[in-house]
Amino acid sequence: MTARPGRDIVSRLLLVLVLVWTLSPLLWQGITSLKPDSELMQLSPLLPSHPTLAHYRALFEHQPFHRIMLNSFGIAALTAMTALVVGALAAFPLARLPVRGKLLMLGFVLGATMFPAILTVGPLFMFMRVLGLRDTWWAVLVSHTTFALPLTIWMLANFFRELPEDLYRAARVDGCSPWQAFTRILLPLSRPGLTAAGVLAFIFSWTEFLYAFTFTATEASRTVPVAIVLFPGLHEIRWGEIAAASVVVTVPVIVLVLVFHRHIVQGLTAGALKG
Amino acid sequence: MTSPICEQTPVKRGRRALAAALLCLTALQGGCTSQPPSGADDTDVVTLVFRHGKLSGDLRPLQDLIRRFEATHPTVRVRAEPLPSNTDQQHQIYAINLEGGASGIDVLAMDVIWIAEFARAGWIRPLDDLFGPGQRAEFFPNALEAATYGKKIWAVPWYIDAGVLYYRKDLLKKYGRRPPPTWEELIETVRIVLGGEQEPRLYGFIWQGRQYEGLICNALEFIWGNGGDVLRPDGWTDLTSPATTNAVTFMRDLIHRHAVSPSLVTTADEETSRHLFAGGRALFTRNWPYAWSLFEQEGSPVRGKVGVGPLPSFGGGPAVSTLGGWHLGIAHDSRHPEAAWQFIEFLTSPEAQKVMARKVGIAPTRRSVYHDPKVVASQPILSTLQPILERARPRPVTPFYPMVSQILQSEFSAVLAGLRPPRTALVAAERELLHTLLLERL
Amino acid sequence: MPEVRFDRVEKRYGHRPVIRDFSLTIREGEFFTLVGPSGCGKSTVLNLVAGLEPVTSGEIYFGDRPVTYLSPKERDIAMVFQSYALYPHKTVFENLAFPLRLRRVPQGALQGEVQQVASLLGLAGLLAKKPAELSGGERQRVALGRALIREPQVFLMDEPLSNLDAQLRVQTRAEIKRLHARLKTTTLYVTHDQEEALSLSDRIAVLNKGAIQQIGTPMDIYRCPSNTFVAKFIGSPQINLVPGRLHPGPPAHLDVGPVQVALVRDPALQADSPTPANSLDVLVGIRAEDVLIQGTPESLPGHSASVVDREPAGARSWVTLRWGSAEIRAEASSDFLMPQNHSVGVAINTERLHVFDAASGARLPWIALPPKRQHGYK
Amino acid sequence: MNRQSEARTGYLLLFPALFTLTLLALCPILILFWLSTRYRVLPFGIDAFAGIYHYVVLLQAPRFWNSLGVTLYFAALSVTLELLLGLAIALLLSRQFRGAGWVRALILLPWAVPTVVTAKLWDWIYHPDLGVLNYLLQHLGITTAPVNWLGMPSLAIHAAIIADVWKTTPFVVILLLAGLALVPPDLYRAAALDGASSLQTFVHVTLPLLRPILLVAALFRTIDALRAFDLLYVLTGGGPADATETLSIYAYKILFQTMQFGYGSAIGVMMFAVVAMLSLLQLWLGRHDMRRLVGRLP
Repeated sequence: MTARPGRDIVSRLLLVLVLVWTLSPLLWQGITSLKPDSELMQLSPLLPSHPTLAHYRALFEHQPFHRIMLNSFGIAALTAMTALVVGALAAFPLARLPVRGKLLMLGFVLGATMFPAILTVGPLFMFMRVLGLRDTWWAVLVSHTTFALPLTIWMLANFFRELPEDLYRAARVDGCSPWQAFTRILLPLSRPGLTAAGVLAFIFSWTEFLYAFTFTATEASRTVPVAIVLFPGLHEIRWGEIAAASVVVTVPVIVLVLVFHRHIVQGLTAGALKG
Repeated sequence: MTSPICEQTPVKRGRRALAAALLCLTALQGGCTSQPPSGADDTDVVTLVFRHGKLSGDLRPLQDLIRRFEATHPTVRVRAEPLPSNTDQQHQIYAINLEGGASGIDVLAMDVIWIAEFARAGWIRPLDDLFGPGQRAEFFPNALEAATYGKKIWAVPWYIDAGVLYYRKDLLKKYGRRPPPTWEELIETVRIVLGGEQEPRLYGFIWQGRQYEGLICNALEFIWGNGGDVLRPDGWTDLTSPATTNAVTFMRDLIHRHAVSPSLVTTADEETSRHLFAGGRALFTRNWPYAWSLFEQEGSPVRGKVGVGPLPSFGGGPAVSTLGGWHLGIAHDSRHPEAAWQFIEFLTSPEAQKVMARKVGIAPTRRSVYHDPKVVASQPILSTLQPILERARPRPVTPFYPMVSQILQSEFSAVLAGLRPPRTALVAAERELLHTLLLERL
Repeated sequence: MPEVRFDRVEKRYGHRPVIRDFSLTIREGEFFTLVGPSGCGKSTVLNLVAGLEPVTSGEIYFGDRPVTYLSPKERDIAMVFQSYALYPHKTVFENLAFPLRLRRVPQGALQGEVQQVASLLGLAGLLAKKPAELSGGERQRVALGRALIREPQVFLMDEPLSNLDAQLRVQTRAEIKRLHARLKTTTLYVTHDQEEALSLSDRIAVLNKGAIQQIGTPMDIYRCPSNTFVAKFIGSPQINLVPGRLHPGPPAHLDVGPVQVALVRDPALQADSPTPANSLDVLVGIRAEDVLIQGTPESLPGHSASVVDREPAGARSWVTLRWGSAEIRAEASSDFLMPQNHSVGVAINTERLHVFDAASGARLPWIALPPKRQHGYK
Repeated sequence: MNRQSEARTGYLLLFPALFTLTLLALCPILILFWLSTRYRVLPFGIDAFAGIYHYVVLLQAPRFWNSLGVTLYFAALSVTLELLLGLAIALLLSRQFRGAGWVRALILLPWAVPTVVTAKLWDWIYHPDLGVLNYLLQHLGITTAPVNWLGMPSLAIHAAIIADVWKTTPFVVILLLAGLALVPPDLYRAAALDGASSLQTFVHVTLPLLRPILLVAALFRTIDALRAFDLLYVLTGGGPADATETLSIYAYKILFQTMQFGYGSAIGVMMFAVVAMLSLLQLWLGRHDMRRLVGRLP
């Protein structure tokens, strides 16, 4: 399109404004994490005059932050994998096999993503208590499955559905059982869909707070978001370390978003547009 | 030409990597949960896990004490794990950890209001066998009362708190005023001093009106001081009595009618109040004893200008302070109760209390410490405090205290913010309180 | 290679019937084509044979073996899809080898068979490529190869040529015909293109709305369409259907356009229906090549027509004529240059007239008397 | 039999997922309803029948009505702002320009940031003494004294809404950008040839074609905003004076700070009813446009 130059400048300005609004809070947290304590207690200068990594060091010295990072990573990775495996298994029949009640099942799956977590957290707490799972990875993993699984089922069912139906038919005629057609033809072709679903499940689990907060108690299972909320401050809030921890927990998702941007967008819009 | 094997290799490789990653993760998970992160303890050495939080001031004296304990008890190691600063979150962590056992905690510091709850839930051990009447005699009786539930004693008072009034000696002297014995006089003094100073940044009276447990402490001081009550000893409520209603109305009026307290008290906690007063921004403040040594520390703008005394009363009645403080108990599932008890005995010993009193500025729970010359020399405030602490009143000792507190926080806060008239709020609170108190009869 | 037999097969989606009372036998080694407009159910028949969809009732046999309830795998069939359905993540080699791998053919034999099929179809140089790197024609041949390689009992093709451009289509058509001549596999071919059907098939079934209209050799169907649907569907340009009136006589004759044609009962269809008592409205089918434009109207009195439109089509032209009250198309040589409204003489090859009942569209058992025995007008 | 065996494979493959979801999503909801009729205090072993008494108390409790109001206000205002802002940003980004891909990826970042981090970073920005917001406002001469953003009931809820808008607008932008990409470019050309101004093009071409997606975005966001927990819990904890206490936070406090699983579940059930009613209402209002969504279900 041809735009008049004046209009172009206005839209460019607006664009800059949007980026400032979007990114400056994040940048500010990054700047805060680099300020020494003395500069945190006053507000000019805005930028650190003596940038320091002290808060990052403190993070790993004052509490077992590496352990907490490992919890977060392990739980998120296992959640994503579980959801992918179980979700792909379920998505295939929903997309391709002659099972009854598909609409009902899809409604159930969609409904499960819409339940507020606060409704299930109480009863799940009772499950965990009975099974003795509190403060273990399992507790968090299992609870994260409640939103990761519907997500992957929904996204993958859509994805399988959009692969040409003839491919599945061809595989069947060539001699595949439904299962073989799934594993040898549909799955290898679904790498983009699997990536999108996996990355989203990972991000959701990595950032989840309510379940992790409720089912964990110690560094045996505490995840990074929970650790940020429960910073052991004695009486003042350690803003510098909180900022450092925020950066540490945010950088992985930023990398994921920048690398898998297309997949994520596809995944997020799958339910809404191509549903 | 293409070999058919080529096509499969990357897939297989990928699969193998995935399986390996999974194995690693599960191994790590198993490895880490089955043993504490710091490594397993050996046969003879016992490791105690001590969880505590909310220690104002310097942490080092406590660490030194623990080192000293370890030196005298070579078979015991203590791992101190501080909790988050927010008391509600501490409570939740305890609840989640202790519920159902296998908490890994041995010794825990408890807010005085949790003891009955923890006792009823079976999370801590009764200490009657270890903590005999002879040993108790030296402790403040009100602190012991708060640690008694179902005729058993569940925790040893570690340090004690009571609400006190801090005032600016210099300003009162300048206007020829005395520390106000009544609330009425406090209002008058504030008017005179603020009127004279003409300093917009100077506030009159700062207290804790934020929606949290501190608000209940403040409110109870007004309510009890006015002869009202929340939960009567007979287990019924007294929330809607005129005495209680008037007291709550008076709190609101301090802000909205008398204007001696700025509206920011509705968001102030201890630290906000302390910072304001320490910055010379208030004439009076209500706070706990811990604040005194911080006001008096080097570099403080109000150093040497601060006086401390009992809270005012209504029309010459008795002044009442809310009893606060932290107690030490033993987790029910502790595998080393003997060592845990030795540690508690040590931390509550006169020697340890003296150290904590002198170096941290917290109030000891043993009366004898108040007469120790070295302690008195470094913390002269203690002699002023002792009668106040002696009279301080524990909040209702009931396992349902957290629920009671939740209800009251919400309604008191609404009153202070001007969202609901006191009467309406108290009626609502009473209805919810009765609903909760039904639990006690189940 | 067995025959494929349908015995009263029905297929419904919910309550909507898509295949009705479908009985048909495809002979051993035959190249059989199902042709019909889109939505006539021809692809559904293919899916039923393949086992990709269940039948609602009826039976399908391969030889004597009922296969109605077997899975596609157990039926031993191969299929070429309109979209080719090549596995995009596999090389050409792996695409061809896939059906063999599923049958656990040993590596050595597999290599050999793939090479053989590849050289047969001229794919030898493409084995390492992925489908995305191939041209349309190459993809089509890979799809064919994947079907051929198993030497299946039955070969199914679902519009395999419709995604090719015109030139390639004709070329591939010839190739398929040659392959079939060589392999003699029973083949069921589905297309909407009547020309393709005519040129490839041993026999054809014309389908409309889920029902068979006519089964026969290409010539049978072209020469003797059993109803107006078949008549219109087969042949290009479309057959002229001119309203007329049949007088059973005697003598039996037909009024069509400005002419009268003497009729006799068709000996082949004689027994089927009784002679109607009264005259009735009919549609008379006349193919364009049977309308001959012959110089001026004067030379053929009563057979004059006027030119409405002229469409040159290379070697010949199609000319639309006003003939009596009807419009008909005629085939003319490319040098036919008469302008619009010009009058021309027209001769109808009455031997190839088709008479259909105007009400039902069904073919009526009447044919024209041979010209020499025509009475009346010359 | 071929068909039935295919279906059997299907049920077999569906089983793990359906079992998991039934156990972890459906059962808890049913248990929630059951718990709401009981007195249940886990640590004390209290477990007794309460009937509808929890509901009776709840409906008379000002705190409940307050939290319902806060929930609705928070959801309504934040979703409205997100849709407006999201639409504006999406229109801006839908144009082709250099680095569009990068900008679209960067714009997504707040969505991916853990909500807890969002809360903490806004908490820091809003800090009355040390926050950069007060610093900037005072330096620009907009305010003279520091504002206690999270301390005042009337400000706190709006401060929280702004943080929520910051975090979730990217999601709306992504949806709407995908929607805009589906508008055939020929329509814009036709509108331009017909002499439509850009406003007219927006009103008559873009908006009607975007409507179904706007509705979907509104539905998703409303459901999400109604259940918002993390942000408010960390940013304000529901205070001051319950001004930011949504139903989620109310329920959580009763459940896990006082361990009253019966009463807390009753709040949960009320919340379930509110979310269900509002989403059904939205689905009904957008039923014609939603048909597109439902029509393309797998």
